[in-house]
Amino acid sequence: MNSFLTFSNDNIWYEIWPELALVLGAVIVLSMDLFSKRERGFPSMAGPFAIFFQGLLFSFHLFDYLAWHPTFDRTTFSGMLSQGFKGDVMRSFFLLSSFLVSILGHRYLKANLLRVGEFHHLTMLATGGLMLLCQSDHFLMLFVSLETVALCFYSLVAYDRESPKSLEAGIKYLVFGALSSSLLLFGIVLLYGVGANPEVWGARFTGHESMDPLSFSYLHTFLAENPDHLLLRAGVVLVLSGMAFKIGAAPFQIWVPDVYHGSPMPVTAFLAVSSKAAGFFVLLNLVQGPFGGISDFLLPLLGFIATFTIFFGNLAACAQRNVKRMLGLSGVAHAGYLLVAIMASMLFPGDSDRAVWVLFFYLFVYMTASFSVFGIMGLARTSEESEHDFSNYCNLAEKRPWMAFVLVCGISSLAGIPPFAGFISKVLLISVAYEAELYFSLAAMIIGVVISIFYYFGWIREICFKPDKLHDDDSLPVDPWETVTTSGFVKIVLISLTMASIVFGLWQAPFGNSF
Amino acid sequence: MNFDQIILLGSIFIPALASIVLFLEICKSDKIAKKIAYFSFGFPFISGILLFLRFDNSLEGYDFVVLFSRTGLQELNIHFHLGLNGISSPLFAMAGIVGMGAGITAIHSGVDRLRLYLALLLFMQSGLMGLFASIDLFFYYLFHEFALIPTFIMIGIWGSRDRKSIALELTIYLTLGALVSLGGLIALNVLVDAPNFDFPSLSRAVSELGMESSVQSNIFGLLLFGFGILVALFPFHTWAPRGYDAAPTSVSMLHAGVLKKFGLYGLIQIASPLLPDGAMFWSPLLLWLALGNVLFVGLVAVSQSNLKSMIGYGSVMHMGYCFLGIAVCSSLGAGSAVMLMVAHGLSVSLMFMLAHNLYTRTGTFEMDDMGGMASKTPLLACFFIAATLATIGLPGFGNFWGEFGVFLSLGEQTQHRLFLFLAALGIIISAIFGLRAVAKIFFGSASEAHSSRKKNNQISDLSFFEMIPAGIILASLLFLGLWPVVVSQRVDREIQTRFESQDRTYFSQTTPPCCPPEQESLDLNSSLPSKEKFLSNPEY
Amino acid sequence: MNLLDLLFFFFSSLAAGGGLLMVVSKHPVPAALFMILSLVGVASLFVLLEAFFLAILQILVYAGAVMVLFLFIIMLLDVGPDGGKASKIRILSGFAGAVAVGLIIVLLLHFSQQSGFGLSSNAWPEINADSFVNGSNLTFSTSVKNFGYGLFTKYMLPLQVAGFLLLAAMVGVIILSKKFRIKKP
Amino acid sequence: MEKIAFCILLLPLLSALVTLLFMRRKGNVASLLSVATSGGILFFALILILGSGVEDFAWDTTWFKIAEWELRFGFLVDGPARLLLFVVAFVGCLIHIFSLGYMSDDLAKSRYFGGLSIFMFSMLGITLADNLIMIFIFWELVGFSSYLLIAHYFSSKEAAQASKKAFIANRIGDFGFLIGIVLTFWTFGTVNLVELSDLAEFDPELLSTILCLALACGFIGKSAQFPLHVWLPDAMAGPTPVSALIHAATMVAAGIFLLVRIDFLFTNEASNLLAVLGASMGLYAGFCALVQRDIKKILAYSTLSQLGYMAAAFGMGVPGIALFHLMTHAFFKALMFLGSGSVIHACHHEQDIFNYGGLRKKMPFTGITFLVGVLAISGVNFLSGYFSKDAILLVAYNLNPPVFVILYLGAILTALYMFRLYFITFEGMPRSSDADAARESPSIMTIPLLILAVFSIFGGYHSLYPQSIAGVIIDDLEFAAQLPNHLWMIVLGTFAWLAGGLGAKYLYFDSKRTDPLESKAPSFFKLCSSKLFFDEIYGFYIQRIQDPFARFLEVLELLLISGLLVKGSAGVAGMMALISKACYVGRIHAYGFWFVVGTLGFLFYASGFLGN
Amino acid sequence: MELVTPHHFLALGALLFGIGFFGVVVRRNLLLVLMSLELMLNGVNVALVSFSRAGLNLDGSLFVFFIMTVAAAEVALGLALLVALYKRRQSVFSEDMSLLRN
Repeated sequence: MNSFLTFSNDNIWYEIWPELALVLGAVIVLSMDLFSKRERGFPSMAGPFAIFFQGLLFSFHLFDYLAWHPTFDRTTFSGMLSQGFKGDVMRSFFLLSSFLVSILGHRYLKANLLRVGEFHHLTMLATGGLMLLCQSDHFLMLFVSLETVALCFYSLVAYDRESPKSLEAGIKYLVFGALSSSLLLFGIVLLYGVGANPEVWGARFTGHESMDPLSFSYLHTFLAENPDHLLLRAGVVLVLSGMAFKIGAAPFQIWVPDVYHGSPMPVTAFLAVSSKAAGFFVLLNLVQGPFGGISDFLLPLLGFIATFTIFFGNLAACAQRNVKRMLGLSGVAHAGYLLVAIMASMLFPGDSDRAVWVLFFYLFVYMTASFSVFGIMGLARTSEESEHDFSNYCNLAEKRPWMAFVLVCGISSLAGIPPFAGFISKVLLISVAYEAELYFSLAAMIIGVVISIFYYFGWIREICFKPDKLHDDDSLPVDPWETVTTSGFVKIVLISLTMASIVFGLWQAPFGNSF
Repeated sequence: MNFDQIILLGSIFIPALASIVLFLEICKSDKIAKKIAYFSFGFPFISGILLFLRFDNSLEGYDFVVLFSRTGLQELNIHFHLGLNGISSPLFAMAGIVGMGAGITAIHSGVDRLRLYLALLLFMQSGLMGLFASIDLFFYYLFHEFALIPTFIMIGIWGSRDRKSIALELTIYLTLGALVSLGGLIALNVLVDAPNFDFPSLSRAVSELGMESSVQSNIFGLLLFGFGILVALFPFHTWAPRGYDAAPTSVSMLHAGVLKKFGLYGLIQIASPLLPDGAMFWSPLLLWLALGNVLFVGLVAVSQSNLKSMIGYGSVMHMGYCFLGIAVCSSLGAGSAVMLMVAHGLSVSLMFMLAHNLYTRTGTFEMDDMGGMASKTPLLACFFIAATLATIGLPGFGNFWGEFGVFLSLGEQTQHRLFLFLAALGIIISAIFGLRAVAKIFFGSASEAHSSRKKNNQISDLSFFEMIPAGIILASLLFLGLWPVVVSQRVDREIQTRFESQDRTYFSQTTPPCCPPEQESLDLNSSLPSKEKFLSNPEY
Repeated sequence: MNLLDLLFFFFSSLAAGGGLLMVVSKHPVPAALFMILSLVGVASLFVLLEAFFLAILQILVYAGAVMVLFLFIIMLLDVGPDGGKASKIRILSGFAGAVAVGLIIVLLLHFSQQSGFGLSSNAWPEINADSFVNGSNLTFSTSVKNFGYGLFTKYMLPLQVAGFLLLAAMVGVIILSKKFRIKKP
Repeated sequence: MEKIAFCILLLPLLSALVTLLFMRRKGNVASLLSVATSGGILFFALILILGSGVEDFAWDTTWFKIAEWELRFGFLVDGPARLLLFVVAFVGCLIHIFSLGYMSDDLAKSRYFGGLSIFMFSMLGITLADNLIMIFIFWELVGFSSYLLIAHYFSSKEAAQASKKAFIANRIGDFGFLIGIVLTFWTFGTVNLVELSDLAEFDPELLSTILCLALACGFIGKSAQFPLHVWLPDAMAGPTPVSALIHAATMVAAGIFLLVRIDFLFTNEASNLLAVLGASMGLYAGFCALVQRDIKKILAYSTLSQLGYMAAAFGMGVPGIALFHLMTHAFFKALMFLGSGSVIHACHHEQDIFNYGGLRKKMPFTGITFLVGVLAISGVNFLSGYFSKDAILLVAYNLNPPVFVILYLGAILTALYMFRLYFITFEGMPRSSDADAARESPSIMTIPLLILAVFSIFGGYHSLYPQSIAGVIIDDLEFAAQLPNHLWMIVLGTFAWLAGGLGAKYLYFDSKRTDPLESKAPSFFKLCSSKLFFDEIYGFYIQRIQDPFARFLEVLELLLISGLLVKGSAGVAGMMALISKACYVGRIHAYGFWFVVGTLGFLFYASGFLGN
Repeated sequence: MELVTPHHFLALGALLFGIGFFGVVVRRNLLLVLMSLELMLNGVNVALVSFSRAGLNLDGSLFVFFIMTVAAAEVALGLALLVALYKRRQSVFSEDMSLLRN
């Protein structure tokens, strides 16, 4: 039994203190809500505490891991986790995004009279899961943390239980999430089965007895030795399909607009940013880790997925009038662009770091832009929360100039228009793709960006330009912007997000040495 | 940092700053806003001319160089690198002049939300100045986009009929062009991997690398069609007349006059000299497309009855000459294209301005509804005729040199003579539509619609603030026409070094122009071509 | 073919047949019962594979808890059979689904067949009760103790995460089900 | 020397700029300034002509340079240049003075005189230029100033149309000229006239008919020769002094001047073609002139005819005689135009000759000087026209008999229509109240008439001219003098003008308000009036071919490029968008199929069936 | 077991997985959809345990433990969602859940 002791000694809990702290915070938030005296009109402190706590944690994490003590690659928890600088960057990313979700959520919950504590609790749990997910080095760990995140998201999507749309989105997300995790699991099982019994399945490998067949490192060498093994290939593509669901890549993108449409605005943002980013990071881990040996097999498939995703996302978004659906589909298109970066990282001569950093930068930019867009959208008081039509934004620029400014900057950044950071990220992406000689995907990307101008600019047009004629029909919709009030804090956050996307569009020095 | 560098930076950043100040509505009164706008349009104007005059022609390459290397993209070899050379300094000055004209027109145009209008226009101006001052290709592109974005917004807000759909069409079209050319630039950056992403280091690296011609032609193709869409090359030109038709005047002026030169500038400054084999590869196709610009679009311009679209089509037509100059792949062609770009920028913006002035008087752009304006507005007529004649390439105005040079360059090779013949038909076509417009608008007697309108409000001649910008631009055109050597010597020097390799390639393929054996007996001061080429070419 | 093989075929047909009947039965209650049948079949297969603990878990968790929950909900909501007539589109889509899924199964079987079918000489090696750990690898064991050791040492972190997963599920269920006193003004 | 040349060139430019910039509302000052300028030009021109002697003078400096194309701004003052310089400066000065009177009651005097100054600048530029591109530049500029001046009465539709027509016709000619210049540049490597002549002499192989015909297009456009002659009669819509200066004496003659300048480039075929072309123009224009009612149009057609004579002379290889005729023609045609101007001025802008009559008695001075012009152009012995025209006829008789026949018929016609003009206008009785009320013009208008009349009489005596001008003429005249059949030519020439004059006397003297020819030979009259349908053909081309074609292209653009290419791709994208939108039916089982299909596809890919 | 090999277990797993998949795609009743999802997971479990046994590797069996946990949690949440939906729409059929569409 001493051998179990070595496993036990490998569990150094200190190394995941941010996750632990986050989970602790989540529990505190839940209990604060439990013991608050709401019936006496005393407002719950759970929201402000969650925001403050996550902000603190983020800044602490940012400085501790990225500035002062960058982590070097190491594997802990008996091979469950592998930590490194890139993982730390992603952890900071998730913390920041969760912080922003909490801010958006705070407002949203107050406006819709929903439970506060549980929302922040689930957000924080999900973030903890995401942070572990992007560090996992083992399929079991990957599965468990993925499911934790997924379960949190199922609840969050259906959070507004008064709204049938929210519930419907929840059930859709749940069904397809479960379906895709089954696919993922089947893939993992195939990999495991062949990896654990190479001789039964006619695969070449000898030293398997002492290696964990679920760990990434084992599978990397194993797959590299058996690139033509059909069951392994089937396992790989099934795992890939599970990840494709997460990032919303074709043909597993179909759930995206419906779920985005129905879920509460902050959750949509959370889904669009964190969940997708996690999917990409895991995919990156996979293609560089276990699937690193069979990239020749994966690349055509990924190329096809990327192209199809770009076209489908952009074209379907063109036909949308509902802004949330449109953003969902544009997110699909962005997933396609990012897949090109993933492919580039597989192809990169020498080291793949540049492509990875481009991916990170793109995700970061996507986050700033998405949150500013969703933030403004969350402010609108539409008759029904999920129904954001283009027409709601008619002539916003004159009604609420600063909101229009933030929104337009966000959209432009998403569209990749200079001087916003979205442009630089696209430039970097194109340059990386060119270096990796992915000409076909590059062409698809360029065409996709051009198509995307149609709907992004269509929205900007709605915001900035005066209507040709005023509504002459009697059923004049209620102006969703009339009664909007914003706290200074939200304003500051949104403006600083906008500033970030402008500043990083013009000056990338903080990232400079990474590209 | 010396005086020149400061005003170079100032000419880019003062409009940008002013734009931000106006945009944030720091000043609440239109009066102060106008003063700010005057200053910040005036600064690039003066500094453009000043820098043009102070340009050290004896210097090889760039003058007034400013370099900031820590932009964050230094790992991609991208630095903030500004400076002017012989090709860019006249264009820089032209941008300043046209900007001044557009600015004054805008300030006195009396649009609603004037401050926003001025802010966007100033932003555009900043981008335009930066575009021509950038040595680094990335920032060159970035500044172009800076200038492009306000175009869309301004068309959308202040445009005329169909503004929304036109703004959208324009955006998609130009984004396509911009992205394709961006792809080309990135390809160049990646393939060459020079220490800097600017012209001199790229050309140095290319000459060391010796790019394969198939690679060259691929990249050149990207750049050609990307830039071509931005410059309205023949089958991709339909956005231009529609866009100019819808855009507010100042935007039309700046876009048609200056911004559209971006692509040509890119082709002349970057694509052709760096990728001579690529240029050769695409040359036959480009010749036909450019001919399409000249003849097809020219004839379409003939059938226009709307003044503004006629000017739009006309400007697209003349872009064809620039493309022809580029397509012949010689320094003469390219240099003439530069001359034509400068002059065309001035003349077409003048045309748009005057069309706007006509519109404020008659309330229409339909030429059939005007007539006999010359008796009421002699000064406007005078300016308009001058501008028209400048556009159609009358000597005495700058355009002539460019057009004639292009024709001359087309004549160099026997296989281009057919194009010479067809392209020269353009001078007749442009005369037809230009003079028809003049005759319809200014000559004859007033049309019924017009005279009934005239009864209601008295039509006045150009006011002082309308005359000043027109006068400035016209004076520059005349200066360029009467004393071209000031510009041409700058262009010449730069273009010769750029196109050295192309001239040589071409020359080795064709028979030399006749050269009598006893050259000494002749007066060699005159323009005997190719003497230097004989010396420089080892095959002879 | 010995007894175990026969049992395998029996239980596997139980599992598969139960599953199939579950999928095709019109009314949800028999479906749930068929599902239980299938789950029991699977549990029996676990026994055949000497994974006794998992077999018990299968019965307890699935058949005992999950399916009871299902039945409970079916009763609670009083769900009837699928309504409406079998329209052409439904039949067509059912057929298409069957064909597509059948293709998936066939493909998987094909893969399985392609990869060394018949090399089964040592398919079920003897369990060595003495070795627990082999490198970073846990050795298969029938004992619950080793199972527990594995969970609480090597898989400590996933186990804790699974705990929070259950917490999240619980919170989710609560917010979906509990009536709150917040009233909309 | 170059300073004087610069003075000549820049003086009118300066005057034009000053006028246009500062004197838009001070017409009188502007007119005086302009006249003073023309005086200055004449002064400097005389200095240049007399001062340089017979030596050619050349000077240049860099004007423009890109790559191989170095354009030098240079002067070449040689024989032809001096001759034209004299004509331009002299006739120009007189016409300026005449304009003072003619335009005295015009409202836009400053525009008029500004235009004249621009014209003088451009015309002098052509005269002095030392290379083809410079000539081309000023060539276009004279076209521009002609455009401006024709459009002086812009509110009339005719003037608007005529100015446009003139410019475009000139542009068509310039199109050929331009191509010719480009070909010259690349064939010879230079466009400098001196170098060109050296090279052409050195290597005759370089000459080609196409090249020189392309260059001759410039001449055809500017001198309004076939087939671009249609603009000149219409150009009479401008003020009469302008017609005198630009469309009779100088600008149209610049075409001949150009030919003379590049005559070394011409091959025999090209020369012969030009000779035939010119001769037939001489005849054709004569017939046209015969039936015109507008006094200025008659003169315009006669100008065309005389230009044809010059072209014929050039084509027959005697450019000196062409220049000689250019000069004499400048005198008497300017005289007649100014005379007609005086008449028009007196008759309140009535231009129909059948509304005149008996004006010799009303305005005797004008009448007599006009008669001098008529006699001179008809080739009455020992007047200026006699010398130049008969020299051409003589050469033609000896060298090219067919051309001679045409030219001789033209000569008879010339006398006929000129006398017709004279008789109908000045003899008989006044046929309208305007004519009845006409009075002699002021002396500021008659003095130029007088001077021109003197030159029309004595201009043919080349020995009277200083050697620096006459030098260029003399060679060819001496060549002509050595030709046989001299006496026979004198007889034929005399017969020609006598026949014409008597015919006119018989037909037109004291006629009524209708053209007697119309009633006597209606079909002939109709044929002549139709001008061989050139205007109709061009009109047909423009209205039925060019404009519909342009519209067709516009439609093509809308359909193909804007429609198919742009809208089409947008439509395809839109359709795809709708299709992908239709995927979102909102049902779980429908979405499930995506998963099934996706999984199947992935597995298929993994199976390698798809070929990897 | 002599005749039966891991292949058979994999085949059975694939069959159960496929049947479940089929159920997810064709069944309108969301309760049955959830059950089908469970069936898919069971297919996975069967294969996993057999591989674990064949490879003498406990990790697979431990994985099954986690899968069961997750499945139970998912079902619980799914049923809660269904109940909440049923309260609002009086139906558990997927045709009635198509508010979110174009």
